[in-house]
Amino acid sequence: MAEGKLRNITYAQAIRTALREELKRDERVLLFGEDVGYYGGVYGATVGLQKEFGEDRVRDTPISEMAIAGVAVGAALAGYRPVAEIMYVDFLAHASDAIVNNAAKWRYMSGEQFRLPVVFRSPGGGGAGYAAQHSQSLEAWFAHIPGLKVAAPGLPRDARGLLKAAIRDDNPVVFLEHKAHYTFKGEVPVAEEVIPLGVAEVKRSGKDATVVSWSKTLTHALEAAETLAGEGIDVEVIDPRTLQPLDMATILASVGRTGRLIVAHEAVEFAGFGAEIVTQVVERGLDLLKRPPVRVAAPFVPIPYSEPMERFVIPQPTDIVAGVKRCLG
Amino acid sequence: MAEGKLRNITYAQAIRTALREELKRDERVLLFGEDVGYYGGVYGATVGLQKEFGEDRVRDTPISEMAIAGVAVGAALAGYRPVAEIMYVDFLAHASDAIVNNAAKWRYMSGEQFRLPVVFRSPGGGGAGYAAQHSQSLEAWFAHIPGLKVAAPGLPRDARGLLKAAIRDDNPVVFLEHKAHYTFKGEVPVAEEVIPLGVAEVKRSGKDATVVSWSKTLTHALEAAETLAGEGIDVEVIDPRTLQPLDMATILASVGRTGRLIVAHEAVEFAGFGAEIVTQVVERGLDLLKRPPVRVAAPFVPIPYSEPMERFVIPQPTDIVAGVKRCLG
Amino acid sequence: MAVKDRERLLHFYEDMLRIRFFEEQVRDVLYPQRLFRGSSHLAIGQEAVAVGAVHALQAEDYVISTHRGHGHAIAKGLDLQRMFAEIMGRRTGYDRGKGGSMHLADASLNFIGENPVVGSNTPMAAGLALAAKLEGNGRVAAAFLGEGALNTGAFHEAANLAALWSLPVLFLCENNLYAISVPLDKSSALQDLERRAEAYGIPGRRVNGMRVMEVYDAVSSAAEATRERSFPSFLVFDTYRFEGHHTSDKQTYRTQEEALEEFRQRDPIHILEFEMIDDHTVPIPTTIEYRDRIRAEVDAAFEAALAEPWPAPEDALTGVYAEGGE
Amino acid sequence: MAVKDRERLLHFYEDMLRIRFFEEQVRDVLYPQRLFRGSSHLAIGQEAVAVGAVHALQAEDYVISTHRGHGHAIAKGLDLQRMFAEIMGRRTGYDRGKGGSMHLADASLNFIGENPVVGSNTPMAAGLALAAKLEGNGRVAAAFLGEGALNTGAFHEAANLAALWSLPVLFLCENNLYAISVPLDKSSALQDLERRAEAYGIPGRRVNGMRVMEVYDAVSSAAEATRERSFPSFLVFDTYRFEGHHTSDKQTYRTQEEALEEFRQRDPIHILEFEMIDDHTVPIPTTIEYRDRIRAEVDAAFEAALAEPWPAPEDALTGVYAEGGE
Ligand SMILES: Cc1ncc(C[n+]2csc(CCOP(=O)(O)OP(=O)(O)O)c2C)c(N)n1
Ligand SMILES: Cc1ncc(C[n+]2csc(CCOP(=O)(O)OP(=O)(O)O)c2C)c(N)n1
Ligand SMILES: [Mg+2]
Ligand SMILES: [Mg+2]
Repeated sequence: MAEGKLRNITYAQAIRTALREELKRDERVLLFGEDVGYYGGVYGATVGLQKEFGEDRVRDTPISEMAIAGVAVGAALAGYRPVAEIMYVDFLAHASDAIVNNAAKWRYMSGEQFRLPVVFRSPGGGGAGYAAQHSQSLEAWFAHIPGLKVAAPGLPRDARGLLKAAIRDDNPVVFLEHKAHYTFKGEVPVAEEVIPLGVAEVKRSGKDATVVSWSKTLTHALEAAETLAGEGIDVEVIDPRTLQPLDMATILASVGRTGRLIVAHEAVEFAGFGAEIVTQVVERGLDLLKRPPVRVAAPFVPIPYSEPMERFVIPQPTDIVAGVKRCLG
Repeated sequence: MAEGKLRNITYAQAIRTALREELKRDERVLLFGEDVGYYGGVYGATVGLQKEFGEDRVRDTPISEMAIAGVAVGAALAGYRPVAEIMYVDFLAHASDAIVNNAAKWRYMSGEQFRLPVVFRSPGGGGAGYAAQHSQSLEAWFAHIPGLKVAAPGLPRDARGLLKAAIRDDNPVVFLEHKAHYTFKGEVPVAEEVIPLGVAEVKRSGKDATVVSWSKTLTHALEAAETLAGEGIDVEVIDPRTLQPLDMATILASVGRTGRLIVAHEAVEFAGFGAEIVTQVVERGLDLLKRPPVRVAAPFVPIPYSEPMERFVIPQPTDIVAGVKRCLG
Repeated sequence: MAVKDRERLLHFYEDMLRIRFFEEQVRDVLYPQRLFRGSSHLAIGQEAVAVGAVHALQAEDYVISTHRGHGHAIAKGLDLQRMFAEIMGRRTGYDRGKGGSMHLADASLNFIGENPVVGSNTPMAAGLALAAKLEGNGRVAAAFLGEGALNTGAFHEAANLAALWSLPVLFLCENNLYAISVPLDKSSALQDLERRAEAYGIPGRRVNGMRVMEVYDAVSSAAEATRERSFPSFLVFDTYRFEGHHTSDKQTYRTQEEALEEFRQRDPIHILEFEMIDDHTVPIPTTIEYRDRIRAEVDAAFEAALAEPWPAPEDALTGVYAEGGE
Repeated sequence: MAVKDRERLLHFYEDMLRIRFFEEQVRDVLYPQRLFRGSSHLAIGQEAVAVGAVHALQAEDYVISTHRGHGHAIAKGLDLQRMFAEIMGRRTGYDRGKGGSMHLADASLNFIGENPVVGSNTPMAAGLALAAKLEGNGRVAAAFLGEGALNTGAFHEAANLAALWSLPVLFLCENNLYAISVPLDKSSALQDLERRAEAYGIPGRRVNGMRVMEVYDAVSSAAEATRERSFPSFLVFDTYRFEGHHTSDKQTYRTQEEALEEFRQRDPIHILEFEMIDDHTVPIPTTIEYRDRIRAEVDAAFEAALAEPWPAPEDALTGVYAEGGE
């Protein structure tokens, strides 16, 4: 893609840009959730949209996650393209009946009579001192559910481009943002850009090891890669961008070159999504890897509140550096 | 353990036996859920218990999964040992706030001030023609949550022994039964038997390959092992019995001997729990395995209703036979 | 009686018979012959609610149903043969065999489908109604729910939201006195079910669910109000399920006498027949003709469905995702 | 005024000041100096509810709170120093630094804790009440909730169950008119909040939440009824939060005048002071003495907490599971 003019904006602004562009483009796009209207979202990702598009299309809801998600499913079945916000990933628990039992399955179990163009946006992750009930990373839950697509952008550009694709997609997309990342800045094209779901991107080329990472942890991986470069270690960093569909081809091609795989994510390691990537690689052939794969992820504990503990639990760039070195042997 | 007298009973009867024994043993054990009281449970696992122990201790609830699970958490905090039944695993979605956000985390985030002796029983799985919304296998969701323990017994004996341990445990346990398995029969000791959580069992010794499997699929794995034995292939079948804690030592010891790993489960393969086991093995060393690991699990689709399709989607003994052969190369 | 009213009544009668005979076919033929899998939840006894309510709606109105939805489907005009085909898992069924008895849907008839997750259809109905309201197309969305579903958080959230946003939703609650085995007095703190939506400013109305014209009249006026004011309505129909919760329910929670007595006194089809005969709408032989004709129609649909092809195992792999988008 | 009543009132006054000064310390010192992380939800303006309600309960009664729970905690008798220590993430805090502002708990005082998942504490309260009822120990379980929480499915399910099972629960709803930015009229279909539990047969009562004695009296009689009849009560307290939703809320959804005007007219501490001075319970200098003393107590607790040790990073790894069992 030819690079046009770029703007340096935050992750929140990137989300907002995508929402605004899509609300403009298509009258059937709706936005609702707690505090997304007048207030503009607790992280500012929807500021001004109610004013611009009116209360009919951009709505505040009561604290009713089951209804927020269920209404979105209903409106999608009637041909609208709702974007429902669930204020924290942790409360996707409340919304999961509508997402997992209804949105994901309605098309299949009706023999393809319906389309479900609905997006469930929700910020996850820790690092901001919100403690155990407001810091989870649950991508593994939703990636496990046939019928859903799952996006977890790490850079503003991807956040904007993937969200536009998610809104245009005729399938339910769980769009996972990161609450400690909304102020993170990056270059985003001024021109329209839709980034297809299911296409990984090599964010940094390298020959010594392949690091796969997404969401906020991706930026840690890129930082780690710089540190490692200073020590003469040249890692490739791949961002799958969406976990479902998962672009294994790009990962496999890279691992085929480097022979080393590190997966870094903020979610708990045990039964986390990293295991899927590792497994898909080794299923293809044990000889793809020169060394055992390494996961850099949270230990098996809830997210603690206090900073020393939270920092310890959430993978940091230094942990990824150490993980890469462990993998290099 | 010295084998005393055995009885041949169904999986449902084994569950009922455990519940009855524990209700008898400890007055603080409570049982509630939809239709568990007068009716005795839609799968008959609680028949007669209300009559024996009274309506105070064995209660029917309204269709209120959030409340069922939340009440259980509250009663546990006050020192009771509730066993809450959620009628289908799919509706653990409704109960997941109480289970995942409260039960799993209350101890940790209060600095260990509380104990949470609560069990959430729920039948999952397909094979009975209940279609997409009543057939899911979601063990990967709960195994991913620090603070929870997860049991998934495949044999009546384990169902009884593990449920007793779960009730006695001071931590929340998600106890996953299998709805198409309640009539499955097996030998269960007449004498009391408590099977500790976190201890795998080698259900069949063998030297050519290690098959790890649980819940109903375990019985398919054992059937597959017999078929393979007829062809001169001698597989070891390991039942982890609980996925959290996960007894990797037993699995690793077996894989160390056989050099081949097959994980078979009914849940969707993608981001399923099998990936965690595969990953933990290859993290320990790529040379543990002579051949790439193999997963035998459901493809990435919701469970369809009609028999030919449902049989095709749910791993059968023949699929495990084929998986083992694929692994043997 | 005006000719038009007489025709309407006979039309209701036909549909009620259609439901009854369809369900009897499931109970007496499909179940014993194991022609379907899982469970099938029969609506025998609740025909007047399905027929009276759905016929009070427009064809464009959305209907979203429950696990006990064969009656709603038939009243909405679904094809019996394709329904049987689906229940028997055939490729030609409504859902290509992927849904079965609990997931019948016909998008072309605005029968959004059955949702057997109790209560879970109510927020969806609010979403359908939101779409109708934004579209300004004058449609309403009707959600059926059992009295057991009143206790789900989903219903509460949906009702509050629907009232708050002034959405044209009809919450149609069929009080058949049981949720599986649990009787009403063990599930709802309040027995005046019509008051269960007052907390959201939605006045409720209790209706005899065994008299099809009463149901029709009540839903007609509720639908009119809901359509005009764009505001939810809540109706509770007193009815009874004469069969078990599903086809293999042993019904230990009630006596056979209770069910029989209810049947003798409250069967909505008998009630309608008596009335029609009594007021000379139809003579007895005509009711027999109707019964024979509809029975034959149901039988023919069943026989035709029975001959239909099975899906291939690999058909399971398609249809999870829609291609494309905008 | 009887001596006992006077003492009680002064005790309430002290606790209200404790809450106010504690929260001001969080707002004016901890927040600008970044001594805590995440967000802290202040209860300034809602002191009369916390104090009047909690003091109407027995020490053995369970209290389960919300994200806005510092006031409830202080009223229940939690130690200010350990509260500050927790909020500042110290090892000596109530939760060993693992919970923070939103998860304060003291098992020994039957303060089960704050549950910042909105509505999620209400089924837990029903569970605590079930335990009390089975135990026959005469305890009640009180759940605080905001008016925004009334719209959660959890509350609905809990209220129905509590009424159905006749559980001794007090649902104490603090109507501070906002849920984050969303005003009451955009969240609840019905504005007569006291009627939100009628659907479960629980009569509601609306109480001026700015007058501590009115709160105390209302909760005292509700608690007595709930304890004796073993049946839930539902109270709605009209109050107001003078601060933002949390410490970093920009409050664009209301004018500064609104908050100021409310404060001038409805500050529960001013109201109490005026009354006490007016009826000669205390002379003005005494109120100043009280203020100084409590302020000093809060300061001292804060200073002491500030000196307390941090947890080690690896402390994160312990305390997930309890050892053993039965
Ligand atoms: C959320 C949820 N919980 C439990 C069930 C299991 N279940 C299926 S039907 C039913 C009873 C429903 O009762 P009611 O709403 O009165 O409808 P009826 O069966 O009487 O038509 C239950 C508990 C379910 N399908 N969904
Ligand atoms: C289930 C859930 N949804 C959303 C949130 C985010 N949230 C935190 S506080 C709050 C507003 C609560 O309003 P209210 O119940 O009136 O209490 P108040 O803050 O006014 O004390 C919201 C939406 C949450 N914590 N839990
Ligand atoms: Mg019913
Ligand atoms: Mg409020």
